[in-house]
Amino acid sequence: MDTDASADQRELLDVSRRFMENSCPLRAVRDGVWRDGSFAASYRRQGAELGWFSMFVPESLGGGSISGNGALDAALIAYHRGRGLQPGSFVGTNVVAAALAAAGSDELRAAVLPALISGEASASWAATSSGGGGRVENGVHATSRADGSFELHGKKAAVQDIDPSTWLLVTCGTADGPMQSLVPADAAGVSVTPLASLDLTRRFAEVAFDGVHVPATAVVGEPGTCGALIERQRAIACTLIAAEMVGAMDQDFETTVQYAKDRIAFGRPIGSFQGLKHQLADTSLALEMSKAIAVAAARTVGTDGDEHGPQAASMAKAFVSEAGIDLVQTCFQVYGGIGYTWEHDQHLFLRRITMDAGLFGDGAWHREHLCQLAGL
Amino acid sequence: MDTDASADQRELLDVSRRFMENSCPLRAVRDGVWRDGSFAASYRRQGAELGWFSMFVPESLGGGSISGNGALDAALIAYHRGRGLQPGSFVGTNVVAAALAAAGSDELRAAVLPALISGEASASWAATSSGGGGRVENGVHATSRADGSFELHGKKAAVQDIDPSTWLLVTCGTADGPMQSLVPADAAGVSVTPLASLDLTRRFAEVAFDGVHVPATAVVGEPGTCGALIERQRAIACTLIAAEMVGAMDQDFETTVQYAKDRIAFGRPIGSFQGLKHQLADTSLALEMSKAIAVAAARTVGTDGDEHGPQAASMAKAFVSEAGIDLVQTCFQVYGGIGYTWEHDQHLFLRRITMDAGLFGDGAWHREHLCQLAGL
Amino acid sequence: MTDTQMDVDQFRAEARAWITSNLERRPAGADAEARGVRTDEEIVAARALQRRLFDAGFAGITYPAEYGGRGLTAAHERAFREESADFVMPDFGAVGGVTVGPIGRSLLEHGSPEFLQWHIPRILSGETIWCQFYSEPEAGSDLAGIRTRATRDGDQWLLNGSKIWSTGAFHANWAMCLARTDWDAPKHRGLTWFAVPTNAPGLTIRPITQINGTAEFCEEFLDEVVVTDADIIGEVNHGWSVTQTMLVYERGAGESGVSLMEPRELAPDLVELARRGGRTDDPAIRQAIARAHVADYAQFHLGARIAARLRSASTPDPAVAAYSKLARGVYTPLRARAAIEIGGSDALTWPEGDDAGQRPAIDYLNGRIVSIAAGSNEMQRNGIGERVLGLPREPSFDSSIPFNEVLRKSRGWNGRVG
Amino acid sequence: MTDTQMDVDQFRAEARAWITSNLERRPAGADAEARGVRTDEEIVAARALQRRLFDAGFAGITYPAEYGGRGLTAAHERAFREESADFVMPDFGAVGGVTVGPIGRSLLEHGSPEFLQWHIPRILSGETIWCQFYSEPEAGSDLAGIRTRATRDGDQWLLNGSKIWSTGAFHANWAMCLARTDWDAPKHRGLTWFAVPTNAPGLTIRPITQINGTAEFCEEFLDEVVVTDADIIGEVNHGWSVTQTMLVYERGAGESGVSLMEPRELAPDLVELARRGGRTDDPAIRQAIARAHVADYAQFHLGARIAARLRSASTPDPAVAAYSKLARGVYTPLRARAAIEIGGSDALTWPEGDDAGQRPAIDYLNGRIVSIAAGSNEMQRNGIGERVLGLPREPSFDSSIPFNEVLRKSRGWNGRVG
Repeated sequence: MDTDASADQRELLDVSRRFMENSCPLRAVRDGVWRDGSFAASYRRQGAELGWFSMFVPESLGGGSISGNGALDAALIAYHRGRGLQPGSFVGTNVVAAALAAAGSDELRAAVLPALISGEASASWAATSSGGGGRVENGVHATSRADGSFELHGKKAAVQDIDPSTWLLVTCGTADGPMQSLVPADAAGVSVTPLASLDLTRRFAEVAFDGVHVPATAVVGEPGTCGALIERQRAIACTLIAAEMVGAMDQDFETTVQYAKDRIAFGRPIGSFQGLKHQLADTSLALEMSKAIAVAAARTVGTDGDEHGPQAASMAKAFVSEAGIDLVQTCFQVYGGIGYTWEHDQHLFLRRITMDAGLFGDGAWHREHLCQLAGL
Repeated sequence: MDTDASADQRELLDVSRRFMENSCPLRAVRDGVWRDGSFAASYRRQGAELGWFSMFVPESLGGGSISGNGALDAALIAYHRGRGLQPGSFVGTNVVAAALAAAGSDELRAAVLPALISGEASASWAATSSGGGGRVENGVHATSRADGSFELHGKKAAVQDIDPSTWLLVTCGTADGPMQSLVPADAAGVSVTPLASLDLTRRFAEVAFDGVHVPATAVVGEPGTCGALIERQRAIACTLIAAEMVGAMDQDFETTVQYAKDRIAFGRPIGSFQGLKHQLADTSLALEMSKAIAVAAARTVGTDGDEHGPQAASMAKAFVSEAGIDLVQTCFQVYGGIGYTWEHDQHLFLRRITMDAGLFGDGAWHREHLCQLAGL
Repeated sequence: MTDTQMDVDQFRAEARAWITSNLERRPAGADAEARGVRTDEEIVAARALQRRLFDAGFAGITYPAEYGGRGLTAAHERAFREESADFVMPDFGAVGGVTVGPIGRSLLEHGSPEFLQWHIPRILSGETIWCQFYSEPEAGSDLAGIRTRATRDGDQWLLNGSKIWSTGAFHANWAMCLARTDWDAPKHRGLTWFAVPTNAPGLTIRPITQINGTAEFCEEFLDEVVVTDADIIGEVNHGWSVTQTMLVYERGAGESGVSLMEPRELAPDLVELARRGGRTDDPAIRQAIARAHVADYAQFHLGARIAARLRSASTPDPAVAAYSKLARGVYTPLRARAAIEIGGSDALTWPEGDDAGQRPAIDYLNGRIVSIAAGSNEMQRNGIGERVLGLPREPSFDSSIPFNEVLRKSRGWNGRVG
Repeated sequence: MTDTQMDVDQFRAEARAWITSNLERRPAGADAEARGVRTDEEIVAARALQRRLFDAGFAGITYPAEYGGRGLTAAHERAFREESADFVMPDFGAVGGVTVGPIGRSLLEHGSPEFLQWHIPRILSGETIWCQFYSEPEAGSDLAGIRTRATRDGDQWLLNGSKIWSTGAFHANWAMCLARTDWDAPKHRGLTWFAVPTNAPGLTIRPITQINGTAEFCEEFLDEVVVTDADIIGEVNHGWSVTQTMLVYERGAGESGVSLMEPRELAPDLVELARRGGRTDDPAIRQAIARAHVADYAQFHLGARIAARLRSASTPDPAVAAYSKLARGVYTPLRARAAIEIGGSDALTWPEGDDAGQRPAIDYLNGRIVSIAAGSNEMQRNGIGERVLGLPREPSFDSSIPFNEVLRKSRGWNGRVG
């Protein structure tokens, strides 16, 4: 997607790209170096220095972006993160930073935003409940107390990349509709159980909330009035995930096309057979459309005053989620047996892209959501 | 599907096949000879002589089938009807005959069944309402009178092949749930408005019921207790439509494959290009699966005591409806420009198969229905 | 100041003055149809109107002045179009676009000065309409597989063969006809273009009824049709380079099908269809509507992205335009199919004469045109595979042997090579 | 009465008597796994048990008596299987099926009497397990593109090359190895099969870790491995006919993946998955469940139909079996993908060590095996296209020229032929 970048953005991207290639090449991703806490912290701080976590925060709160369209800048970085299957809570931290900037109390902003922007701490959006789907308030319920504080009960599934220093933005249900609050991962009553996952490049956990106390200042979106905020968070998350997916798809597809040129069978490179050539051409079309729709979503989400962001993001997530799984399946078919071996990188892409397709609503969920957004 | 026929069945089929080829070859179908009332009546009576309308009626009521499995016999004939895009109310008459045999009053059976079986009269199931789908009671509402008779109000859409002599089995809603009654097409208060349709090989009409009086003896399934009967009718209709579709698909596909062998481009027959060859192979797989599932549905629906009939028929309709449209689209693509000309027969198949796919519930409707039948 | 440097604003003022005092305003809500057939009466009216434009100097604004055009730039042309947008303009239907687009441009690039002096003014004044005699029953996707033959007969040529898919040939006065002049050369190297008057003895033009019941195209039979050296466009046996010019302008025209506005409203036509059948609550219908809308949106942005890529590249690769064509070829039939499913029985049947009611059915029948015409989906996939992705070539059996031999060999095809 | 005519009922009684007094009953609910890897301990136990069957005359029931089998019919074999269904039987995993299936049958058909006298009793008694050295890193779908070379060295042969996808080779004592013995012959005509002991000097066997984390297959490196004429199976340079035999039995085995019972219950595994996530009310999930179930049902009946067609035809066409293979190759990955979508986050993540929880993910990772192995989807499509539908052949560039030349030419591929 670099062709969609301006000269300024390209410079930023080049630095970020070199950083990823040097500090966490695919070999290191595969070896799981990112599971090491000190590596993760250092990687996050270096990313932060490159502006990875400031793009959804206004300059008045210490943030800022190169182009003025933070979502587009972030999507371009996400694309390169996807190419390299980069670890860490990039999407989550940016979503939470955006939410805090938009709706956090002054105390909360002061306490948390600088740490997120500088990479001292990370954040994750605890949105998914068992079974998944995009109804982000499910799974956890909040009851209010007389002093304006809340108590959380319930469980969230598949929460990404939790460290002890991680801030969890918990979206939950109340009698008056959804609300949100920011909770430290090591708060009393929070228990984090690591999960195994299809994806081998990131960590996921189940998080249980057993009477977790939330002071009024930790509320990020009051009960029943935070619908637009949640919609905004979802738009950011879906846009960045779509961009990460497109990066991973692009990388996987490039190596697959190269394989189709090199691999000989029946006295010809297999890519000379129309059977494969047409599959690859169709996949290439879907990939180009994925790039186009991901950039369109990022532009829209990052344009102040443009109210089409949630729709654009849902369209990108719906399209790219299906195109992504189609793509990894086609690449698998082109690789044949070699793609079934652990040593080959293809399965890392297969796993990551399939996982991303299911996060924050799959294609079917977002299509229904689009109908609802349109008032149908 | 002749490979699925027994020797006895094959004999019956051969006679029916010759009758269709002689009396209504594709050229005559295209010319619309079947729109002529006297042709239609004569064609129907000759089909009746070949046993076309007796197969869902027990011998005790004047019916009977060759193999003892009336649904299978009928499906084999339906297959050949589909190959030749044969006109007339084959599906409708058989569905109505089955319903009468199962749930008609003695008076009604005596008055109507012999005429249906002999081909003197035809019948059609007025099931579809505007928008279609499989909820067959929609569109018309019945109110009961003190004397046990009913009055019908409302409209049915896309009712097939109505002649003045046609009996309409009207499925409608009441306060106590669905009910059905048999109404002559020329009854007072019934108005039939011919519709244009995508299909050029059959007639469809909108039928309005404006206070149509239905005596108690004309009821075929009492309010609220005829769910199983309706399910059975739907199973028969879907099975026979699926079989007709498979016939049309088989015929269209055969000529398309032949074209791919004969047509030369780039110095080769186009069927030698993998791009087309693989499309045709995939289509051929779907066609073979369609044959298999259509025969399985017919066997099941026609086996006394087998309660899986509705499921089998819904599965056949769901699968064949989608495979059918896929197939005609692929054939269109193989034919290229020539398939876009009125003179070429391809569009007759395209139209008929697409129409059939939408009758009595499309793929999505039947998949949801399957979940409901399974108690999900 | 020469005409070609004439200031666009000045030209615009001149055009506006002439337009407002000479042309009728278009009735509100009457959109000009971009494609399709016109009646004979409409063609007569269009000719008369075109003549008035020509006489006033507003026909062929970008055509050379020496041939009756105005010799101005695309910017001037655009200014004129903007100024005339609300007025009744000459409308020949699809054949008009073909005449001044691919045909006119190819003639200008490859015709002799004498040829152009005679023909171009007649085109610009609306006196002559042109069509293409290009595709053949046996040569569709295989554009160079032409079998119509032109044989030398003294100082004349005799044309024999048949053509098909000629847009609006029944309205045309002249045709640009591709024929094989050397059967011993490889397929691309023995072709020649001729100008043929449509009233030539031996030429039969017959409309083709399409599956939607209309007739936009024709087929032709050429039986000893006589033409001369003066009718040759380009050089003998070098017709393929003329074809290349023509295809560039055809593909350019093809792109116009893409919508110009970002589609933000949820597929309004499909929503309306669902509403009519009372099916907006059906989850499967909702999925189908949203799926079509997402595809519309992705296609729009694909088009914008590709246009930007073509503009910005130092060496633009026209092969990437195949993406737009393939996208339309893949998604158009899917969308038409979705409409049929969303409409249910309302899309499959409709009251006789209800034009709006039959729209989904007509779209469905037309849905595959774009998958087949002007380069089928399969051709686009080959193009993307080989020229964009750089995959190894398909084996080619007909590009370097005499065309005669190609025909003979293809009949005995057995696939054995090595 | 000879053994071969021995009455099935009598044999069944004899078998039952021996089984009930000699074998252990299988614990309730313990299904024998049809595929997969066994531990070394399980293999040792299986060998011991196989030895007891062999000594009692119940190993190789359809194998010739002269080589230690029983020389009876398939009906006897079936009777024995039915009687022993509830008992613990020797279980070597997948490699056991390969040994007595495709390998044993190919040996019987192509091995010399001396060869068979030595090898078959050892196979039947469980003393030797065999594997195939067949596929190569550079020869997968292109089964005849073998590059492992066997070169004459006095009265021996030297094998050099590498093999891959050998099922359970780490448990095998012998391998049936395909090598090229004539590089100047066309690809199918210079191949020879050798029996190779897996402990031969120069042979390295290494398990392949699959993307699901297990290791069912191996790769091998042959570095000057010595074999003799006595190890040749079939004839030198006629290995392809042995291969044909082997493929028939492999495909037969492949069919066993199809369920034997008509699937009447709505995809129970997918319903359970939806229940677990509380998503049974989601219309899209319901569509996905029903779609998978319909495909299961159609596949079952396709299989039944094809089996009937193969049985009833006077000249059975094995090419139609490609339909079953292609159906599995197409629908298995789709079903695995549907399960992932139905399960949502519950299918993408699971508690560490939760075998049931990770089932959808494992199925998803394994979903394409059947689309690739034992003839990829593309190979099946070619087969259906050419051998069932009778479409014209693909051009073949490697079937009649020396294999040496194929390799050279393929590197310089440019697609130019005619």
